[in-house]
Amino acid sequence: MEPLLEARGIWKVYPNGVEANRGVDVELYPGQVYALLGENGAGKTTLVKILSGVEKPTRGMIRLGRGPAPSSPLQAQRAGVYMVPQHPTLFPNLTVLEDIGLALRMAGIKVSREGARRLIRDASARYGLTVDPDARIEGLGVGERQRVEVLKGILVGRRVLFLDEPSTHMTPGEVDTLVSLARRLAGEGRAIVYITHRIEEALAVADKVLVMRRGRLVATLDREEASRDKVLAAMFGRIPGRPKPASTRPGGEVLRVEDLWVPSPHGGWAIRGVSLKVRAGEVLGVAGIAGNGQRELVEAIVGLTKPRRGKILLNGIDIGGLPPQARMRMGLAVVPEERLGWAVAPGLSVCLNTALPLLARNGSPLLLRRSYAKMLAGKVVREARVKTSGLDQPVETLSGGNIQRLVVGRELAAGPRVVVAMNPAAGLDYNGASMVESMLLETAARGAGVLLIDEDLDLLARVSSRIVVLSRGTLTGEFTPPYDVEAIGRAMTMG
Amino acid sequence: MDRRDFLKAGAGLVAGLAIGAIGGYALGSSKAETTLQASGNSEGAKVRLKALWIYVGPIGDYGWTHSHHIAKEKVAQHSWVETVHLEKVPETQAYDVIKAQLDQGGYDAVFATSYGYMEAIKRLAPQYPEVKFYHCSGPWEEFRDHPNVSTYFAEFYQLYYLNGVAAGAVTESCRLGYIPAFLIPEVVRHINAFAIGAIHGAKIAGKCGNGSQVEVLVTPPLNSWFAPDKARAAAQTLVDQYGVDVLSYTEDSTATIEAAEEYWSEGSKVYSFSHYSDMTQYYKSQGRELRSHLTGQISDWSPIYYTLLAAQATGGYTKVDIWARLGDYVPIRWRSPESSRAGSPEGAVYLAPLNREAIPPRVLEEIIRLYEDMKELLYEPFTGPLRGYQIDEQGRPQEEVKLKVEEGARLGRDSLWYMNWFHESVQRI
Amino acid sequence: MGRLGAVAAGIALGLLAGMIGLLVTQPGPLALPRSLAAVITSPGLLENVVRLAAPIAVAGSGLALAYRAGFITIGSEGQMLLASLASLYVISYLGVGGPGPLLAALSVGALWGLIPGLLRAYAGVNEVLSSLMLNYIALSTVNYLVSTSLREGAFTQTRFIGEDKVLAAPLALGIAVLAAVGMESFLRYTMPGAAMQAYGTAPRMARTYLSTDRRIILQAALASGAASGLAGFLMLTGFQRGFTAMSVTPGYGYMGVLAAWLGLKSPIGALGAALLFSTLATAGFLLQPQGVPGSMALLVQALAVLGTVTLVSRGGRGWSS
Amino acid sequence: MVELASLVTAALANAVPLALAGIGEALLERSGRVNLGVEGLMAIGAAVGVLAGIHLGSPYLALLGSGIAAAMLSLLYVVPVILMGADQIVAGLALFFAGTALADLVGSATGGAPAPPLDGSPRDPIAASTLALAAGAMVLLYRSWLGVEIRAMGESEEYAVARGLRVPLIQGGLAVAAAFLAGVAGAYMALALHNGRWYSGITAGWGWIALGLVILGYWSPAGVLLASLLTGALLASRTLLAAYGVNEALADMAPYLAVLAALLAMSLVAGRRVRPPAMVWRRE
Repeated sequence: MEPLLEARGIWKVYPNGVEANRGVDVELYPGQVYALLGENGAGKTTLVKILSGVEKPTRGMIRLGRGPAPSSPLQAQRAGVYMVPQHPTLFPNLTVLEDIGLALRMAGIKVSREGARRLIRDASARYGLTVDPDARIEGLGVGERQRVEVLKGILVGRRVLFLDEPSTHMTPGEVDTLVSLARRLAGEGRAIVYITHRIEEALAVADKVLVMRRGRLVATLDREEASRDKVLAAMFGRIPGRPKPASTRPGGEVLRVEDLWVPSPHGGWAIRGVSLKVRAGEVLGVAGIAGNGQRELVEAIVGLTKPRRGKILLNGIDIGGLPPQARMRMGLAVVPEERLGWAVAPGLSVCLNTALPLLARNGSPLLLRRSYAKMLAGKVVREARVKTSGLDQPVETLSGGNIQRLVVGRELAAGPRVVVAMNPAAGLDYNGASMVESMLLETAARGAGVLLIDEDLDLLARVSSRIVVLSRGTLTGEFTPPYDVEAIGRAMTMG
Repeated sequence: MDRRDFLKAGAGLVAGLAIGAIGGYALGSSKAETTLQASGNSEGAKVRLKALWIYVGPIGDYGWTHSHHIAKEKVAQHSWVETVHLEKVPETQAYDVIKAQLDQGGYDAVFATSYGYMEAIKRLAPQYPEVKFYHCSGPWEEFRDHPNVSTYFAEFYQLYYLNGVAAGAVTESCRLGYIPAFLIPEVVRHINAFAIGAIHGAKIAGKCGNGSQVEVLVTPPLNSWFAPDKARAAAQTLVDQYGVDVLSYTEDSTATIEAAEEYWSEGSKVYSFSHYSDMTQYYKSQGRELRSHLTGQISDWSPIYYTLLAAQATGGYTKVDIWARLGDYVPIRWRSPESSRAGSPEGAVYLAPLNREAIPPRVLEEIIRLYEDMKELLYEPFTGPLRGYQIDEQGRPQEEVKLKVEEGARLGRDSLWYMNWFHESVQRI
Repeated sequence: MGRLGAVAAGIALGLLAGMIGLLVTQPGPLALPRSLAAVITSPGLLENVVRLAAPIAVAGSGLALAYRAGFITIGSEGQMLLASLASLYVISYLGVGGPGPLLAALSVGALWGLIPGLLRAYAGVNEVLSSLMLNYIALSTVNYLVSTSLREGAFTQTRFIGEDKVLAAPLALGIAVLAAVGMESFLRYTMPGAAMQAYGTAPRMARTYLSTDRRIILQAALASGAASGLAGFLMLTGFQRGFTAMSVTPGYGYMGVLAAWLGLKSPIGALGAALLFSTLATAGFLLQPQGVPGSMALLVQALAVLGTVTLVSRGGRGWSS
Repeated sequence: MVELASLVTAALANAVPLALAGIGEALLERSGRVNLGVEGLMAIGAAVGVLAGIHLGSPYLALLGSGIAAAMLSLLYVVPVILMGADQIVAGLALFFAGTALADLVGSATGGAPAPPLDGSPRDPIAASTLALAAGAMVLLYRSWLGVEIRAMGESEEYAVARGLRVPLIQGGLAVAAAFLAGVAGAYMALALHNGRWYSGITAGWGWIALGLVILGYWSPAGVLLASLLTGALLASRTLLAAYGVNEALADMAPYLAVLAALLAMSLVAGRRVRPPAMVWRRE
């Protein structure tokens, strides 16, 4: 049988010198589901981008059936090759019909509005993916958006369909549905590439498991021969250990949120009556699928949005009316989900990005003493082991992992009473993530309260003293160790 | 720069060149004009004088700067003078700009063609005693202490009076409109002259209660010498909302008469006037008919420029204040009505062509008679009794109507130059 | 290409375009460098350059500061006009000397500059358009005042300040340099300055850790407004001296806008750009008698800025660059 | 005393150039780009319109010529901004300055001569074409796939690039088309509102007003048309306002104050009900 897609010796070197792919060979055959596994930064996404025409390889050969490599995503789509992105890239101001229709037109499938509507109706009935074609995207939840993306993938990716970490925003139950859908689609003669870093999911879905490490394809395992340990060994070169949660005894209450209501920018409520308490020395995990009010919860606690109703108490003091900087001075630290633009300001140096938030906490002196700023920043950089070429380096030229170390280091250096962190380890490699985890645990051990809002249930289970679940703006469950992951998953879909 | 960027930069360059081509075309067509500038000494005759003109606007604009530029080009035909002009010289930078030219160029004469250059000239004159400065429109009192500064101006009030006579004769509504740029004395006396003339015209034509019902409605000042958009809107308001059917104005664009002409296309007769240049010629050159044109006020600065420069060139400079009126710079001052040149070029200020269809013959005769009389100062519009009221800068009344000019008295230069009252038939809307 | 290299290339591009323009007119392309050289080597002309450059530089410095904070005001034109009129009023109508006129100019400039700041800070009104509308409103106000209450005598002009009140060129330059250095130091060595810069590239970061939106925007609006006020003072005492009615604004504030961008949003850079612009403008008047139209200087300036931003802010999107 | 009909007529004539420039810019902004150089483009349009009218003899050919000239000039925006990633705000401002300066160069060549004028009344085919343009732009934006693509990239350029939409092509095309319309608008001002005559500063800030009207009309061609009519009426009613006792200075400022007030009002509702294309005017 001929492969639908064949790639030989793919090398990709980015302008900053990073070698994301180093000689990868792949063949994709119809009717097969491939699970592509690897740590963050292993080169999975780069490879998939190259195969779906989004990026060009530095070296290497790609063939689509008998034709040459697609040189743009559009050419790839016209050839029936499509990638469903990890985070939905739907246009909020369009309707589902317009968004999918646009994708079809881009892929060279000329349809009228009515034609598109018919295609969407048929496919959604056939694969059990209910969507309303006339709904506006901005009114849809993350789960629904994901469904629209998958539907689009089915309609456009008629030959090869890449699913880039499709389960990121899904509950365990939804993942099962997706796995069977992927197998069914393969059964219809497509090649499916399922990218994930969750081993169980990979083993459940795949005919073949492909493992990448440091830009190379290090293992191609058949479903029968693949096992958890084999895959782990291939991913890490060894079977890694994990940091242990520090055993702490919770102290007094440091953060208290009472009956919080926050309006959503798109109308309606983002947070509906949330109450929670964080005690000194504990890590309170907030689980939930992205887009269920996590960001708004952080913004309300930090003081970036004004809640319509409810109270926020820091060390027993109502901080509801205070601006963010006043809250920081009272011992609040924030590790936002967005690094460039929220955690740090691009264009400014490492030194200023580190020192300014610390100095602002000391009552914001008028004059900025450069030497003192350098001293402060130097300390953080050393302790958080940030790799820089100097304190004057513009912060955006650091790697994502280094920026995150800098941010976490900076926030913890302020000696906070309460730390609010959102997805602090997202996108970091194994070592980076471990370091962030242990820094948070250390802070808790030193007597601060940590509110950890994260999508990664594994991480939450490893470090949290308690876990609450946020779904559609309300808390739908509270759990204590040992955690019942399935029950947490169910709570994620309630509300 | 990698190859893609290089290509993009190349595309940018092509775009730039394309734009350069438009500009080049434009400059190419204006070249004829620019070559004229230095053409004075082409005959090899000895250049005795080098004169500099300072314009506030660009020479391409129709109106004030343009009328001076045309006169300057006429003077430049003479071989004994070399002329240079600077356009778009901001009044606030005039001092520095003129000074730089004087230091570089060695000029003998400077014509400052905007009222706003007054301060600059006052500062420059003592520094360059050998250079003669000529300031347009400034009152000579301002330059009392500067022996090398002369002043000149082309005065229109007599012509506005004659415009008024024509207007009073043709109006059906007895409501005339006036759009002023500012309500400074110059414009106020033009408005009054227009109003007095209109009453006279209506009387001759036997209209509007023999002139007693004539009203002149003045719009708020435009606060700019050049504001065609505002002038046009003001004209439309006067006609549409106030039923005015003759529009007079002091504003340097042609917006008002063109607005009047549009009404003819819509079937209503609204009249207006030429201002600074002959609009009938203009329309004729376009092959169009100008129906709204009654007559108007036109200036030709060239005799003034020629005379001033000739005097200076022959060593006969004297400090003067020229206030050119009807009859000045005219070879034959008095003509009989049959041979009168009213309505054709004559001297520094003259009447635009008279609309012989619209103006009744009796009134036409009267206009010609008055025109010739005024050349010899046998007739003066501002002769008492005249009743009026004092106004503020926006034309709002500051007192009750009272006698402003005694029976038989004639206003002199100073009362005309600093006029601050409206005739009783005039009112600000 | 370095940032300074980009500026140099941008300026070269603008000058080149100007020379191409001169190719089709009489004096030929070399007239431009020749007249520039004439300006630089003549002390009298240099004095003009300096007195013209001072207000443009000060306005540009203040604008550079505001642009660093992401506050894209174009309002210096109107602020300068009103501030200049205010200091004229204090000098010639109230007869107050000393720091009086300067303070009047600073406060009027700051207040007028504050309006787009308040509109943006409290209602989210886009400052590019609001400040532009305010320029036109300022023009109408000045024209109205000049032709009514401030009208001196019968004609539409105000009083003029005396010869003795005119600022010497070195003094004007000194003030401009001080202002530029002061604003540069403010950005580098103060917390509010640093917070402004952070806000300019990452508003969310600044509002989370450093300051509030309103404080930063109002500070930027006030600072650039006050700078324009100072510029208005320098304009009045440098060369303007009084007012007549205008049909369009004189454009020095707009030149400040261009200077701020050509100076790469650095106050010191804006100072340099202002000197370049006023040299070009002065050279432009020298070229006119040779048949070069008066708009050439502005065209060269605009193209130099366009070339520079193209070469510098590669990949920038808009509000920050 | 006020004759409404005549006010409406005057408003209509003023509305044509505002709407032409505004609708073009609205389409461009829908695709996620702002061109602040509208005033400069209108200026060059007015100058070229008169010059071309004098040489070609037909006002319609003159309008076409101005459109083409402004479209060419807009390459000074398109090449740096859309192809090379320069800051669109600065480039737009520089375009404004370059356009105004170039317009004076070109316009001076007319030497004050008039071009054959346009009628400027509602019977004018250009007025009708403006209506047709607004309707066409509505259909384009809301009923065609191209419109979907335009609105999509205006909401998120990042997604648009990721999904392979033709971002530079469409944005560049719209920028050129908008410049064409701005050029025609400038020429219309000269040929219809000023009887075929050019003078320096003829566009009188109307390009900036058009930019404000895009916001006022909420990036919808129909909205821009409506906003243009309202502003057109204000621009025509200065004298009337003053005659009714409004202070003369205030009457002068009325159109600018109105745009300012409208901006304020729109900004206050913006956060709640309606929202602008995300890539334009909306900032963090």
